[in-house]
Amino acid sequence: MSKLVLTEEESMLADMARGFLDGAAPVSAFRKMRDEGRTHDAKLWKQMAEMGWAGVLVPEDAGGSDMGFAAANVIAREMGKTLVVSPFLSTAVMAATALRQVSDARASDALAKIASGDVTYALAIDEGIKHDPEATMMEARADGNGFRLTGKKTFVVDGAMADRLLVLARTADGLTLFDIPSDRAGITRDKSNMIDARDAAKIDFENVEATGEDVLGQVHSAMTVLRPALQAGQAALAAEMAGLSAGAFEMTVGYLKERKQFGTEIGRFQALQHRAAHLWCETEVTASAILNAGRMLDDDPQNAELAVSLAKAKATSTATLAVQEGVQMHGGIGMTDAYDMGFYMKRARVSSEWLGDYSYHAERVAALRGF
Amino acid sequence: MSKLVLTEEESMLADMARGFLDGAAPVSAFRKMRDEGRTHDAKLWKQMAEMGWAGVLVPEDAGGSDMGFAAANVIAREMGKTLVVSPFLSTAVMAATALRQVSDARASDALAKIASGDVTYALAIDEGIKHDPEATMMEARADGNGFRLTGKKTFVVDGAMADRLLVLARTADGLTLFDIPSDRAGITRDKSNMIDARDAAKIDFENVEATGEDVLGQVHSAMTVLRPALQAGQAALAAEMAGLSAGAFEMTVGYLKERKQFGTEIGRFQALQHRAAHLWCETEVTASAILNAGRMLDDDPQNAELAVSLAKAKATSTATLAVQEGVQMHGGIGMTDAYDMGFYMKRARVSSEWLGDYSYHAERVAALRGF
Amino acid sequence: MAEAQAATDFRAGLREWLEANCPAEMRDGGAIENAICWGGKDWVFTSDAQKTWLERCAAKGYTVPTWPVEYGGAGLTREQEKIFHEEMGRIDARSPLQSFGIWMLGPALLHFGSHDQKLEYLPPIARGEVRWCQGYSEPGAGSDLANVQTHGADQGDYWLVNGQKIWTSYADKADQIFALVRTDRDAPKHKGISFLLIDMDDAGVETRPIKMISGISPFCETFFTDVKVAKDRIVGEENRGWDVAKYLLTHEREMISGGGGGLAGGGRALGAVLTDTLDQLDATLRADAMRCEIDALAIGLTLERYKDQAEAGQGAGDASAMLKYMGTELNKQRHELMMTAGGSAALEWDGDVGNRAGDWLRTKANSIEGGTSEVMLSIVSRRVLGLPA
Amino acid sequence: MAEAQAATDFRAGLREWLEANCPAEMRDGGAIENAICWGGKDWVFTSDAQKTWLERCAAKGYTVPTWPVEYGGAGLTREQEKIFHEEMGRIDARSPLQSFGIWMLGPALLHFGSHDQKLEYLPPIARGEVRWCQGYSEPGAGSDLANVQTHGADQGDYWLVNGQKIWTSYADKADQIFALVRTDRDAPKHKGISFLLIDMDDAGVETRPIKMISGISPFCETFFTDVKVAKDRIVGEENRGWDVAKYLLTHEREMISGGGGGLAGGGRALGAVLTDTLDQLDATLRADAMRCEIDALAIGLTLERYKDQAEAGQGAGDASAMLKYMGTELNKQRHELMMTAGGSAALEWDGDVGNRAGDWLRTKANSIEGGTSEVMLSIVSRRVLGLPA
Repeated sequence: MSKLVLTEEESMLADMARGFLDGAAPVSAFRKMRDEGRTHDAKLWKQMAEMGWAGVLVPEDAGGSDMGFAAANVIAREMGKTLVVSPFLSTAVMAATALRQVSDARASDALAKIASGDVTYALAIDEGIKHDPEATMMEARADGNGFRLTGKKTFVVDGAMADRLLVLARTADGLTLFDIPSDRAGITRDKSNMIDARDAAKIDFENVEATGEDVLGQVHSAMTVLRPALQAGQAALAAEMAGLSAGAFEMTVGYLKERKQFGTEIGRFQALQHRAAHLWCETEVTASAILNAGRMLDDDPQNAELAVSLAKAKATSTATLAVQEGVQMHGGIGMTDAYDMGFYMKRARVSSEWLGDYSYHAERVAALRGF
Repeated sequence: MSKLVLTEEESMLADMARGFLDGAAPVSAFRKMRDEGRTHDAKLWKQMAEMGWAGVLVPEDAGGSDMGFAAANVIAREMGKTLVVSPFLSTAVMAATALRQVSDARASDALAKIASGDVTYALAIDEGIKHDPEATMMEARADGNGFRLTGKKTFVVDGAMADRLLVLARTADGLTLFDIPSDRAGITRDKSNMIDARDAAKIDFENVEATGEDVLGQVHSAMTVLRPALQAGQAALAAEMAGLSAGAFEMTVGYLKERKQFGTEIGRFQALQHRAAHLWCETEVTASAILNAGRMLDDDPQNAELAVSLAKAKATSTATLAVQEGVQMHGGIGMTDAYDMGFYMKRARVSSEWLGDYSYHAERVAALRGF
Repeated sequence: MAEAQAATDFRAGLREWLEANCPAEMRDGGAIENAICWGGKDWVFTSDAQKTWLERCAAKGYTVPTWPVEYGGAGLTREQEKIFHEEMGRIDARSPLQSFGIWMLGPALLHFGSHDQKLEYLPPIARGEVRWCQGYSEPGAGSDLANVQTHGADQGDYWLVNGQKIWTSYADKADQIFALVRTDRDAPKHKGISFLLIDMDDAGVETRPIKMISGISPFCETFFTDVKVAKDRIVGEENRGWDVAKYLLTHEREMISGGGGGLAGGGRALGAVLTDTLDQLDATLRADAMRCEIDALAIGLTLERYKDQAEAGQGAGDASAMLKYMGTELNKQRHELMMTAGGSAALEWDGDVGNRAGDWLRTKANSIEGGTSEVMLSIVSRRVLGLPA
Repeated sequence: MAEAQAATDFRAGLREWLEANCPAEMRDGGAIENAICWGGKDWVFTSDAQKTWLERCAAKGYTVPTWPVEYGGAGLTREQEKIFHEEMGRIDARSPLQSFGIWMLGPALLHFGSHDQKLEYLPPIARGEVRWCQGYSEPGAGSDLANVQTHGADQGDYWLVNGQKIWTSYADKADQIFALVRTDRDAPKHKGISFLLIDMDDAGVETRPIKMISGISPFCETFFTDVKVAKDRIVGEENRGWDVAKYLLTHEREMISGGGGGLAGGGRALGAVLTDTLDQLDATLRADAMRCEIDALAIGLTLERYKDQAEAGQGAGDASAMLKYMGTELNKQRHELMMTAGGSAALEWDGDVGNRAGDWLRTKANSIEGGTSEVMLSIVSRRVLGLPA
């Protein structure tokens, strides 16, 4: 098992990412997008692709940089710090991981397009208000040599803008994953007005045609392909949340040092000091869980589930605490839209929910630990 | 509904109780009993009987003072403050309440003996490690005109010293409550070595004879008699725990004001101030829940269950916090046997468990509130 | 027994009146924000029923049931007030009127105002004709409320007021503002403040809404530039405004803590609300919901207990700080759980579960406005526990 | 690849050695307190196997696997140490020896001691021949550890030590004590302390056990009356003992945080332990157990991470304060849940579930000894976050 310490390459990657994002995508860039109602910055994504981020999990022979899951987490964490909006998680992490499970020419081709930044994906998995792939009801009815998809998906993150969709549907003997363009006849996308001002959609499928070619992996065996993708996504999302926590925390500690009340810096008040210190401790142990998840996905993916659920659960509780303390310690100003702290709180809430909330992953940890 | 404020009589009762207990049963008296291995102070109980405490729930025509449940809670709270050991809860609150549900000469006679302090009771209810009367397995086999009791009871509080036992057993069509002397043939009492240094026992029943006369209330209908008794006990125990919290809290705040570290009173450290203040807030809302439980038992006993479980649940969480903070804020000295804080912690743990723990009552609250 | 009979009679009479006078449309509890009738001269009633209900209640004094009759109230005792709320709850009647005038200025005037001031200001509040807002906080002052910079220069007949207030709730919709103004710059911080009443229509008063993270703007910034405030527009004595402010803060804290009916009122259990969207609560959510429910009930009972104590002449002292702290922290927790139960549906502005996210974000201000949780704990620490400052 | 092969070879050799040398009776994990072998000249082995196991390990340096071979260790690398613990865990082998000499004095000597001191003191520790205890705290000093009053008067060849220590763990069973003694009363608080080594058999040393709330006496008070301590019995420089103490505190904190194997070791999940006594966990207990399990895993990984960082030359800085705080608070929570799951059986001293109550009460000292949780948070606040003191 690799060591729980950033490699030199990973540290360099983090520094480079930070340097790039501080220039190209600070929080002010997010604010601008939010104000303008945009949820995608094509130019930024193209730059990320050029740096190898879009292809972080794409094999080198398909044009990727193939840096691995721990590296993907490093990038996601830096993005989280300044609330960077991009198709990174849906496309570069999850869709790429799913496609990598399949070794055919079509998948290779798709991976190449991901790496070059020429195609974006969204995962159309959930139908209810909570993450639960196994509960999929959407039907893929056999029809000639292919299928007809009918049903509704909700909380499809990046779903309004994505070029392609990975759609989970129920076939005769199980679940099947389809890889189809999002403009196929019968698909209606309804953009959701999300509190984090990012792309998500409700998507309606009305007798949508899918051929055998559109099946990703084997029919009735979606989870073989989807599970690794979800795990990769959950780990990277945890990393993004850790970055988000760090970003919010940095703002908060800065404010504690600078803001004066009753004639002194509020950072001198011991009650606030201890709460800030406790929060820092939580961020530290969370960092370990996330690093471990990346290592397990790279080294022993078959047994990574515990590590991944641990990371997502812990990242969720820590991010929740970080933004709550962030708002409270800022006082009134933290509640205003003109200040950035609210963005962190709203993004923390959405990412807590996406791909399984605290309880979902805590129950996974419990099950895997034998209770 | 009576008001949620102590009446003048109740305030006077509290003052009198405090005055009496500070003289007759301060914490040092408990320490002496613990050191000597005693769990009962007959002289003290006789004095309490003379003040009307043993008969607090006994009708006046049976020689009681009949002050009601809220008054019983007032006495229990004052006892809790200085960790007073007495048969008050088992005998004066629970057994008396059970006996009061039955209007026959034998019950009247028993109540009179309770009021005069001439008989003590213990409730032999539980068989497993958690409170659960409905799970009773102990058999009372019909035998001629009477029954034969065989089985084991555990955590029988006051069970090693009590003169009589209220025993819950399973009969053909339900549960039946028996009122029998604790020295009846076939009963073996095994004193438990409790962490709170009080009386509790495991009791073995081997083919113990019980006549129809020994049945309290109706055969197969134990709960009609037992439920009011348990509720009264749970409320009074919650009150005792509130007193215990207050006692521990008073020690702790006193220590914060007096103890110096790093050149100043530790009570100046804001982190400790805020934790102490939070704890006080918890004790305040707990007090309301307990007062409410007393009022409901007096005014509308049929609908008191929510109030009682609320009181016991809240008293449990508050007492737990009070003793944890008490030990931590005292530092090393609070961990020594020579200091009293540990007594509060151990008693808090036993009373948390007795008659249903936090979860037990929280689940009752949830069920009664419709979820 | 006579007392009990009087209560029974009062209840019967009230029930009859409510049956006859409360419009059917007003019997929906009105728990949602935009069902509230705030009153004021610019108020637009959302329905005829809302207007009728306000007028009928105002005529009986039921908008401010415990205020004296001569000032527009119904003069109810504490016992009668309880019955009033029970009977209103029984038919799920909306509150006819809510306002900062009722919650805050009214109590301040009843305590500190002259008879003439009470006659002048209270009845219009009770009738919903004048809407008030409060001007306490200033930019940068934060929790240090006595750090008032807004200045009132004594000009003989009037004060010339200049300065800026922030977090003035609904100032953009209010007719009048009660504000803390420094009228003596040389006195110690707490001794040079006066409690002034200012007309929002006066020349030199400007107000601007502040957009909050919840997307709405319940608060404003309010600017005073050479505003003339007549010398009789003061509550309490000159330079003794801090006493009024402290008194009012107590009321504000009780209100925010849930005294306005949110928590203590016989609302549905949180756990039951959560199952509106989730079939089953998992262990974590169920455990949290039980804890919140227990706390909500205990805090609600504490509010009742303090009211009973107050009636019995036992002051609750600094307990309002406790209620404010416990109530607002609980409310934040409740909304966190509501968000969790709402899942992805709660992540949209105005999605399938309404404005759940907006309500959730709004609660984050609860533990800041009217004194932060930290200030509340410090008050308890010092004034109740006597710990050294 | 050569590195990987070397690791594989090491593992194979070790496994073979363990199979051949670890007595069957020593393969029970030994998680219970009285299975620990503490060593020392008065030590009475609980079994022949315990003695054999200690001797065999000591001969290989496996009582202190990472110490240099010349000082009694096995000179293992971090990688090898990991493998060592994995292989020990695989056969559930007991630790052959635990002691304050291994955890604390050893690291201090390795860092601050002279070569001669290392040769003199370390091998007896490694062989379990000398048992050490620590003398840091003094009555009344509490968290203010540098508030050392025990005085060492310079008498030329020796210091004449007078004073009193408290919380000296197992001082009644130890052969030697390492103690903080004030050797310069005129210097600033932290600058006049020396780190002295004192023989418990010396004239003038007395010790008395302190009974704790758990009923046991792991701690003592220790008194020094005119005790002569030779000038070479010092670690580090005269009056620079605080540097040694600070360094050691870090080790102590890591140890208390669970570095001793409690948390990080592949122990059973808390939730599974709870179901030993309860058929089913209710919602509250299950939720709490999951939270504890998540925290335990994350803290355990953090311990690993810091060790890996240290090996990579990245200092963890003041992170030991974090580990100490998180680990001990978690441990207290775990034992609270163990008590809840144990129900009435856990309320007896030595009842059906063993000494669960004693263990629970013992954990309450975790967040006090070796620096309170409050001190740990203040260290993080100041040194890591840079908040003003």
